[in-house]
This record gives sequence, C-alpha cells and structure tokens, in this order.
Amino acid sequence: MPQSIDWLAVAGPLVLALTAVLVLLLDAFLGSPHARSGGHLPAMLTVLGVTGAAVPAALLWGERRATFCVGPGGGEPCSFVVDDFTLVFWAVVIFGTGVVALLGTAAVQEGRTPQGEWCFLLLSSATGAMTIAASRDLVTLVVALEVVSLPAFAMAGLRRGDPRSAEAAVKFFLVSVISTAVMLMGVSLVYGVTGTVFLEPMDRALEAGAGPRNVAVAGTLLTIVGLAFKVAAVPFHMWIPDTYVGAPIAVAAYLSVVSKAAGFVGLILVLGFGLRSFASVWEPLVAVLAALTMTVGNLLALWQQQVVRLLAWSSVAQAGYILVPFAAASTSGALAASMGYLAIYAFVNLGAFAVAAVVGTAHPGQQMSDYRGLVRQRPALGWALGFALVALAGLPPGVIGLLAKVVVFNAAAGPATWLAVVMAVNVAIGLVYYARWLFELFAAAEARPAYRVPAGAGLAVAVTFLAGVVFSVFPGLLLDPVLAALR
Amino acid sequence: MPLWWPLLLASLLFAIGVYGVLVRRNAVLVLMGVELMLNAVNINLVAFDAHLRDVLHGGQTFALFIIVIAAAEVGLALAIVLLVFRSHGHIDVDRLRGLADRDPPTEPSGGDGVTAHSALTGPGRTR
Amino acid sequence: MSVVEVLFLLLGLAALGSALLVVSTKNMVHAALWLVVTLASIAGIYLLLAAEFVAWVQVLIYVGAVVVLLLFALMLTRAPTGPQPDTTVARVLPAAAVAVLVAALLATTVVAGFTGVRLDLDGAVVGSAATTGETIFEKWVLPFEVLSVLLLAALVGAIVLSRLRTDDTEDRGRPREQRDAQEVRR
Amino acid sequence: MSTTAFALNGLVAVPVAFALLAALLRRSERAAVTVAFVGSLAALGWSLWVAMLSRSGLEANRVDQDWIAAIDVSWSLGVDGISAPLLVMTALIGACCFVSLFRHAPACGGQGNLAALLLLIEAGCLGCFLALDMVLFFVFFEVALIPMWFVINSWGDEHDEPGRRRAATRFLVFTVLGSALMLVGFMLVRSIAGTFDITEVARQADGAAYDLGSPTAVLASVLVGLGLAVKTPLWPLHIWLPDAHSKAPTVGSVLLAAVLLKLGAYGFVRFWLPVTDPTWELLVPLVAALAVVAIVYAALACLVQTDLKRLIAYSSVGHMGFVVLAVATFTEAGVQAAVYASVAHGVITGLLFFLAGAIKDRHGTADLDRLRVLYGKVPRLAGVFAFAAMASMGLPGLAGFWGEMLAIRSAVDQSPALPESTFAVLAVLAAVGVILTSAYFLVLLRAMAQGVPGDRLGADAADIADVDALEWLAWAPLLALTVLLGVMPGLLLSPVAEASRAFFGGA
Repeated sequence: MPQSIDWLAVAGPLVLALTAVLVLLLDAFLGSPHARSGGHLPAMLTVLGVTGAAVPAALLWGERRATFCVGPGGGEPCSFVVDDFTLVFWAVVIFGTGVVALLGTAAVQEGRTPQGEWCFLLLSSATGAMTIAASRDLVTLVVALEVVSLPAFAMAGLRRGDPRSAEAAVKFFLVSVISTAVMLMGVSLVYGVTGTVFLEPMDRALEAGAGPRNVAVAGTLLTIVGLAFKVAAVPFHMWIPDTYVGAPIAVAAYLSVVSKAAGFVGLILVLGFGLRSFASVWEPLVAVLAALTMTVGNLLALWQQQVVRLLAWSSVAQAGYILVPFAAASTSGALAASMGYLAIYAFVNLGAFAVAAVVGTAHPGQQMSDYRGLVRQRPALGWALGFALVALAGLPPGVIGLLAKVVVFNAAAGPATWLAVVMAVNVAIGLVYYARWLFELFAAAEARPAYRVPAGAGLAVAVTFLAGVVFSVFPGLLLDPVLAALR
Repeated sequence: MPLWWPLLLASLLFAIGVYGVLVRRNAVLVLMGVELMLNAVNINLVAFDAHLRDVLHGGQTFALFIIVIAAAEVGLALAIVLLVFRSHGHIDVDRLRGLADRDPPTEPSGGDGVTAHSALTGPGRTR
Repeated sequence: MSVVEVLFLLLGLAALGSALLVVSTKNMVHAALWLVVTLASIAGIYLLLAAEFVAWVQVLIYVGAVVVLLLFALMLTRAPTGPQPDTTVARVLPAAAVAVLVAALLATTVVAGFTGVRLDLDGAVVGSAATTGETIFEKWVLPFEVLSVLLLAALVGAIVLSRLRTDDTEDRGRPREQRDAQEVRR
Repeated sequence: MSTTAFALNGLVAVPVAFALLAALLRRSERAAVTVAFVGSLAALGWSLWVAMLSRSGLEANRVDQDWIAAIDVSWSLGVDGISAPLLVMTALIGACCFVSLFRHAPACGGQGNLAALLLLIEAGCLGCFLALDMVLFFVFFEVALIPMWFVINSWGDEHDEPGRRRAATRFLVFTVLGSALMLVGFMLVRSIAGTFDITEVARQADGAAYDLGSPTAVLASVLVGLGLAVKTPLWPLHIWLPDAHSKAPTVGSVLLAAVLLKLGAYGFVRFWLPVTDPTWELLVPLVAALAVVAIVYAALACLVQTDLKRLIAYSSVGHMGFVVLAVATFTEAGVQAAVYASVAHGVITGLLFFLAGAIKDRHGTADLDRLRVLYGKVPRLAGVFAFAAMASMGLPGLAGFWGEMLAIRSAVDQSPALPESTFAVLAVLAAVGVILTSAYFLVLLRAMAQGVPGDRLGADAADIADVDALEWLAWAPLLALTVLLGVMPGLLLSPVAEASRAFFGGA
C-alpha cells in the first residue's frame, strides 16, 4: 500500500523544487542571461518562489501535520512532520534564501556568475534545508543534508576565472564529504543498536535501555563530530574562513545563515529528538565544543583586516553561542534558545553581508579600511551596517541582538553556568572587532568611491535592516512564537 | 556467522579510509579514502539490517541511498577538481594556499595565479 | 565453519588488503584499480548478507560509475601513470596513529558490544530487486524523491562548473563590457 | 495609560524623542543643541514630577507590562525614594552638560550629533534607575554604552587619537564583560526565584523562599556583584576608568563620572543587596575590603598623577569605594549613605570635570606641571575650583562630607550578620583614606592655584578669560546643590530612609 501524502504539508519544499526547475528551464530556453538587461528574471522568480513557499508555511502555523508515515495503518512514525519547530526553520530558510537571491544580483552584475544556474542551485539547496527541518528519520535527514550541501559546493565555485573561488569549493567539498562519512558511521551504529532510523522510536528504544550501550555512545560521538563539521564548530572549522573569502559573497552569506541553520537543525533533530535520553553523554562534549568554538572564533576574528574573513570568524564564534544551549538540553525548552538565536542571527548577519556585497562592488578587496566614512558617504548603507554590527555584538540599539544573548544565557545559566560565564567573556572579546569596524564606518574619509547599489542588493539591505529595527522595538513579535515552538 | 565479523570489517575499512583521507595530498585520492569510509558505513547498515530483520529494510535502503549520494558527490567532485586544476595547475590540497590567513589578501591572482594562467593557455585547451 | 563464513572471510580479507593498497600505493591509477577490487569484494559481502539488490547497485554504480569518474578525474588532471613520490606526505606516522586509534576504538566497541550475537541469515528476507523496490516505493518515497533533487542539483552543478571554463577562457583579459556587447551582437 | 505609567515611560521617552529630533535636525548644529537642551530641561522637569510621585512608595509607583512573554521579561518600571534622587541628579547633570555645550563647541564639530548621543546616554541611565526587571535593567545598562563609546571615540582628546580610541574600546569591553557576567548572575537568580522582578526576588529572599545560602544563589550573587563592580568601579576592576575619563570630552567625562558610575552603585543597592547573603563570611567582607582598598589606593594614586583629569578620575574611584563600603554594611543607614554619597559625588565630580574642562580649554593642557598661579590669572575660576575641591575632600558643611561620614558610620554600625571586628578595621582605614584625600587635594590646590609663577605658560597666558555667563549658568545649579545638600542633608536623607526601610522589608 503506497503512502498517503499530505500535499499541504509538503507544499513548501515542493514549491521551491518546482521553482528551481522552472528557473532552469526558462534560463535554458530564453538564452544567455546577460544578453538581456540585467538578467534579473531568475532572481525575481526565485524571490517569487520563496514567497510562494511561505504561503503554505503560514497556513500551517500552530498545526502539526505528519505525512509519509510507515507505521501500521499509515500511523506514526512518520518521515515528514510539519510543526511549529519546523516552521520556524522554514521561516529562516525562506527569509535567508530570498535575501541571498537578492544579493546574488550584485554578483551577477559583476558578470562572473551565471544567473540561471546560480538561482537553480540556490533553490535546490533551500529545498533541502526545508526538508531537513521537517524530516523525522535519519535517512531523509541525511539525504536532505546532502541536498543542502551539494549545490552549495557548486555555488562556492561559481565565480568565473577566480582561482580562489575554485579553491574555496574544493576545500568546502572535501571537508564536507569527510564529515558526512563520519556522521554516517555514527548513524549506522545508532541504527544497529536501536533497530530504527526514525527519531522518536530511536529515543524510546534508547530510553528503554537498548544495547549495547557503548556502541550507541560511539555512534553518538561520531554523529556529533560529523555534524560539528557542518556547523563549523572548533576544531572542525578550518574550512570556514577560506571558503567564505573565496566564494562569491552571496554564497558566503548563504553558507553562514541557511546552510549553517540546516546543520543546526540536524543537530537539534538528532540530539534533541533522537538521542534525547543520551543527553548525559553528549551534553559535556557539546559544551566543550561550544566553549572552544566561541573562544577560537572570537580570538581569531580579532586579527582580521579583511571583513569577509572577519565575518567568517565571527560566524564561527556565533556558532559557539548557538551551541551553548545544547549543554543544557536536558532542561526543557533549552534548545528553543538555540533556535531563537539562530533566527535572530539570520537576519542580522544577512544584513552585514548585504552591505558588504554592495561595498564589494567598489572595493572587491573588502579591506576594513574600505569602509572608512561609509556613514557619511552613504548614510543608508552605513547605518544599516552599523545597526547590524551593533546587533551582532549584542548591544542596544540592536536590542534584538542583545536579547539573543539574553535568551542563550537564560538557557545556560544554572545547568551550565560555567559555559555562560565563558560566553560572557567572549561577548566582551567579540566587541573589540565589531567596534573596530564600527569605528571605520563613522570615521571621516577623504575619498568618495563610486558604489553601485544593485536594486536587489539594495532591497536586501533594506529588508534586513527593517527586520532588525522592527524586532528591536517589538522583540516579543519574534521571540514569543519562536521560543514557544519547541517545548 | 557472528555479527561482529562484518562490523569489525567495517571498522577496519573505516580506519583505512581515515588514514587515506589524512595522508593523501591529491584531492582525488582523498576522495577515494572517503569512498572507503562510506563503504564501511554501508557494510554496517546492511549487516544490521540482516541482523535486525528490519521489516522496513531501513539499513538496506539507507545503504542504497548512500551509494547514490556518493555517486552524486563524485560527479560534482569531478567538476570541482577540474575547475581547480584549470585555475591552479594541480589538485594538491596541501598546496592550495591562496586563501591562507597570513597571505596578503588583496591579490586574488598572486602566487598560484601564475600557474593558473599557464594552465589555461597550456595544451589542455582545444579550440 | 560454513561456506558463507569462509566466503565472508576471504572477501573481507580481499577488501581490507586492497583497501590498504588504495591508500598506500604510489601510483594513482593503481589506487583507483585497487578500489575496484575493494568495492567488488564488498559487493560480494552484500550478497552474503542478504542484500542482493544493494550488491548489484554496488557493482553498477560504484564500480561502474564512481570509479570511472575517479579515473576520469585522474586522467583529466594529467595524473602521471608511473609511481608518484609525493602522493603521500610526511604526516604518514600521525595519520597512521590516528587511523590505528580509530580502528582500535571502533573495533573494540563493536566487538565487545556484539560478542555472542549471531547473525542468523537463514530466515532473513533477501533484499531482492522486488522486495527492495517494494519497500522503497511504499516506505521510503520521501527520501527517494529528495534524492532526485540531489541528483539533478549535482548534475546541473557539475555542468555549470565545467561550463565556466569555456566562457572564461575564450575572452579572458578583455573588459566585461566588450564581452557583453559581443554577446548581444551574436 | 495611567498617570504613573505615563510619568515613568515618559521619563525615558522624552530624552529619546528629543535625541531623535536633534539627530534629524540637519539644518544647524546650534539648533540641534538647542533642541537637545530643551529636551534635557523637559526631562529635568519630568524627573522632578516623578520624584514627587515617588513619595508614595514603590508599590504605588510602578508599571508592569509584558515585554517578551516567552522568557518572562516584563517592562517593569518603578520609582521610590532610592531612585528618585538619582533620577533628578541625572537630569540635572544632563541639562548642565548642554549649557556647557553651548559655550564650547567641540573642535571637530558635529555637536548636534554629540548632543543627541548625550541625550541617549541620559535616557539609558534614567531607564536604569527606573527598571525593576533585571533584564530590563541590563538592557538600559547597555543602552548608554554605544553612545558613550562614540562620544569618547569621536569627540575625545583631540591631541591623542590612538589614546582615545584605546580608552573608548577598553571602556566598552570592560563594561560589557561586567554586564554580561551580571546577566548570567541574573539568570541564575531567575532560575531560583522564577522571576526577573527584583522586588519579588527580595520578597522571596525575605520570606526564605529564596535560599540565599545555596551554591547557585551564592554564585549568582558573586556574578552580579562582579558585573556591578566593573561598572562602579571597584578596585582592581577600575583600570578602564582613568583612561576613559581623561580622554573623554568634558561633557563625556561629566556624564561618565557623575551618572554612569552611579549605575553600578545603584545596581549594588537595588539588585545586589536582595540576592546576597550577608552571613556568608567571605563575600561581603571581601567586597567591603576591596572598597576600602579602593579608597586608599585611589588616594595614593592621586598623589602621583600629573594630569588633572586623571587625578579627578582616580578620586572618583575612591569616592565610589565609600559608596560600596556603605552598601556592604547591609543596613538602612548604609543604603542612605550610599545614595547620599552617590548624589553628592555626582554633583561635585560633575562640577570638577566641568572645571577641569574649562581649565584645559583655556590653557590647552591639563598637565599639572604646567598649570600654575590660577588665582592670579583667573581668580573666579580658581575660586570655584578650590570650592569644588574642598567639597570633594569632604569639608564639613558641603555635600561631600555627609556621604563619607555616613559611610564610615554605617561601617562601624554594620549589620549584625557581618563580622564586627573586620568592619571596625575597615572603618578606620576608610577614615585614613579621608585624610589622604584631603592631602592630595590640598597639594593639588597649592601647586595649581597658588604656586610659584611658572615660566612655561608664557606671557600670553595673561589674556586668558575668566568664567563667563554661560559657565556660571552651567555650574550654578551644581554649586548651589553642593551647599544645599551640605547644609540640609535631611532633604535627601529622609525620603531615602523611608524607601530603604520599605526596601529592607521593615527589618
């Protein structure tokens, strides 16, 4: 008996996948994209597609829909579940993909990236990211994770005639496939112990004492190592700075937000859903990873003069903050703090990348001194970037960034106070480099470089800035539903 | 047959794969190490599937999917490796240093770029 | 010792031995060929473990496609067919240490965990093409469909990365605008 | 919206609104400063109104509103006798700053933006003094940081750019480090008490529902104390302060010393006392001891300073030591002393920094080796300076005296839960500190105001102008308050006493 399918539940990823194919076909039949003015059609279609995907997602809020079930009579366990947890990540993916598609127009005007294929790859990857958030079995999860990564490799290499882009792609690729192999080894062991690949039955089996326990522990550790690569936790972070700098900036933005979010969803699903009863095993490990990640990320960010590299290291540090609540995961609702941070980080970080993409049109070198006086030359850009940086640093007026840290502290203080203290120290260290950049923004400058502000990138800056301001004034609007989504 | 036989085989194969990944410099050879690791995983999955008498055949299905994933990865890898080869003239992972932290960051085509150009104009092109 | 066990031992040893050669031989093309031996032995092991369809897929896709692609990659990057001294590096010892550590930890864990558990293959449902097909299309439709996205994306990704070359090399060194203008004229 | 809500929210909103107005007013710098000045006057009037309201106690004067329901953070503001004097003092100092800004525009221009930033700082500080929710306190605490960083970074000492950048960043990093630790502490408090509302926490601690002696509670208390100690600052966490104060522009120094340090002091009273166990033999005596070390250390450090602004900055460290010592006695008298000393220090040190700025502007230097014979050249300025210095060293009859006196008295008469002999020793040492303070101010006055006519200032020094009308206008309120508080300490002490009695639950 074939499985029954709830089409509304799968509509989100489906719309993205269909849009991807549509973009590819249109691009193929309408000819070379830069033959037409601007070649914005694929980007517009992409934005339209993610907006379309947002509609079913919005309709589903507050519900729990399960489909692709394998249980007797079409009941649980199911492979695909859409609940509030899923939808929060769908929102991140939809928002992130839309903004990245807009940013991509800057790279396309530069004329070095084929637009149609770029949008196709972006949408495919986003399809994977949406699927992973809804997946509740390891097979779907692993396949979806690969769907996120594989197009991303190609996107990283997608800048014509730039050896660094190729280098970025190959490093990213190798690290990622190795990590996948390690994670799969862990997954296979867990499967052997529990006899299932579905997350909830897996957790039940482990709770009931399925053995041998040591094998399950080994599987857990290997799985964490593999996923730690994906989220770029130290010591598995080495690919991050090279890849970010080498790849087109829109790809770096995508990697740091959507792809990283997918990694964290994987981590939350596997650890928080499938291996919840093993929390005592993985909590200390993740705590150490978190502490290392934020400390190394922040310390290395201190030395950077190139802003994309700085953003890369800062995103390593932020990954450390997002890992912090995992160390307290046995307390109910702690992982929601990770989600909250991730959701906030998404638009704040995209804001910084969006401005960097625009500045990159005049200063491809992306040195920090290139930003000198931006606030006076281009007040809109300057203030948007300033706001994003302040929010990343976690200070008012970027109240939402500050609350992201509050949320994480709230989860960690008590069960893992030492980690919260380490994070507090790190927040202070992080300030130094954000402040350095902020200083350049507001410094007086002589030259007045010619920035081209591509319409798409301008829109991306505006959207992220607006989101930041609105959520800073009404933080409850964002945080209340997000934090309530995972109990 | 004891269950641990295939598991032991998988563990050893995995370790050999790890060795290959760590020790090789050529990107394609690194990839071969990864393939060994993936095969180790598949042995595990298939063995457990048989042992568990999994009615869903989760293990076997998973193994199949992993094989397909590996194929897709290798297909893309071919393209990426060629891309690197065209721009750098080699696919030696250790020598890919154009993005290293301490290099002067403003020169996108410094150092390796020279070889890149010769590779592009070399006999590899047929036009 | 039953026939299955003997066969398993032989295939296992073949797989391990050839795998060692894959990671240690100095000749790159030989490495790929030894990989074929490893993969084929593993396909045999799948047959023993009641995974018939997986075995055929292993032969078809892995041996048939993956290895060919790897060989392509080696050839296209003009890998020398003779022995190469620098395929491996000075970190042989640390790498070996890590590998031995991984092997020891994993092996002791699984062996200790599953001693005494026998793999009873007599009544096992053989994963023939029919049964596997049924399970996939009844129980695993979702990952299968997602996999199709993966394959399409990998295909397009590979094509677009390869196409970068022609676009790039034909008009390298000319300003962008000229190139655009030319394309419009075409 | 009820009157209370209107009054309390408005007190924060008014400076923010005027700050935005001033920032958006692109037409002229002077107009922007005028707008900001009007805003600060409005805030001053508003704060007086709020202070009037505060007489009916905290419970009658609070607003609670959900803010982020998911983590129980509410928008809770309230005012009582403890916060009211600080509110008024903040608004007053703010207004004085803008008068000063009228007179002396910064050399690098942009005073409109500077004025807007100063108003934002003022708003953040007012919010801090009003906040009853721990997270909200933390948020307001941080509001002032970025503007202050800009003020130091962009308008600071124009002769020393790397120096002022270093000072600004150090200020930012230290403060955020402190406040982040404090936040972790708050979260721990919440994990025990289940609420971020400090009055509720205090109630629970009083009724023993909140076990102050539990390891988590002690850790929370340590972390909160640590965070506040950076801000206050308490020796040895003061190292950010001298740089920040000496490199900041005059108005920045004034706000830093007079208002921002009080956030730490107020935090100790409002947020540290309720969560701290005085019977734990290590923590509270340690804090008190550090406070006394700060007093003595600051006095000694002052003796060797060569820069006028650094000297005043170090003297602030000493004065804040008195405040913390008073808090650490866990008595009503201690709270009174702390609030009184805070306000007195705000007024006097604010005045001192104004004067230091005025002297620096006139002579182009604040180097003590080069400032000589001010009595002869600018008699009125020198006179006011001498007066402020006297007040700062704690001359009886002026504001500074009561703060120090009450602090030492409360240390002698500390809470019965605390070790008596330790505090007796500390009180004696603090008294020694008072004497040392007098010593360095006298040395300073003698060298600077009287002294031998130096040759290095040259003949052109003769035409340096004395105090003008705007300066009188800026300083007069502070001068008057110094005298008034000195003569009639009860004016301030009685409302504080009432509030602190309520605060200690009548105990």
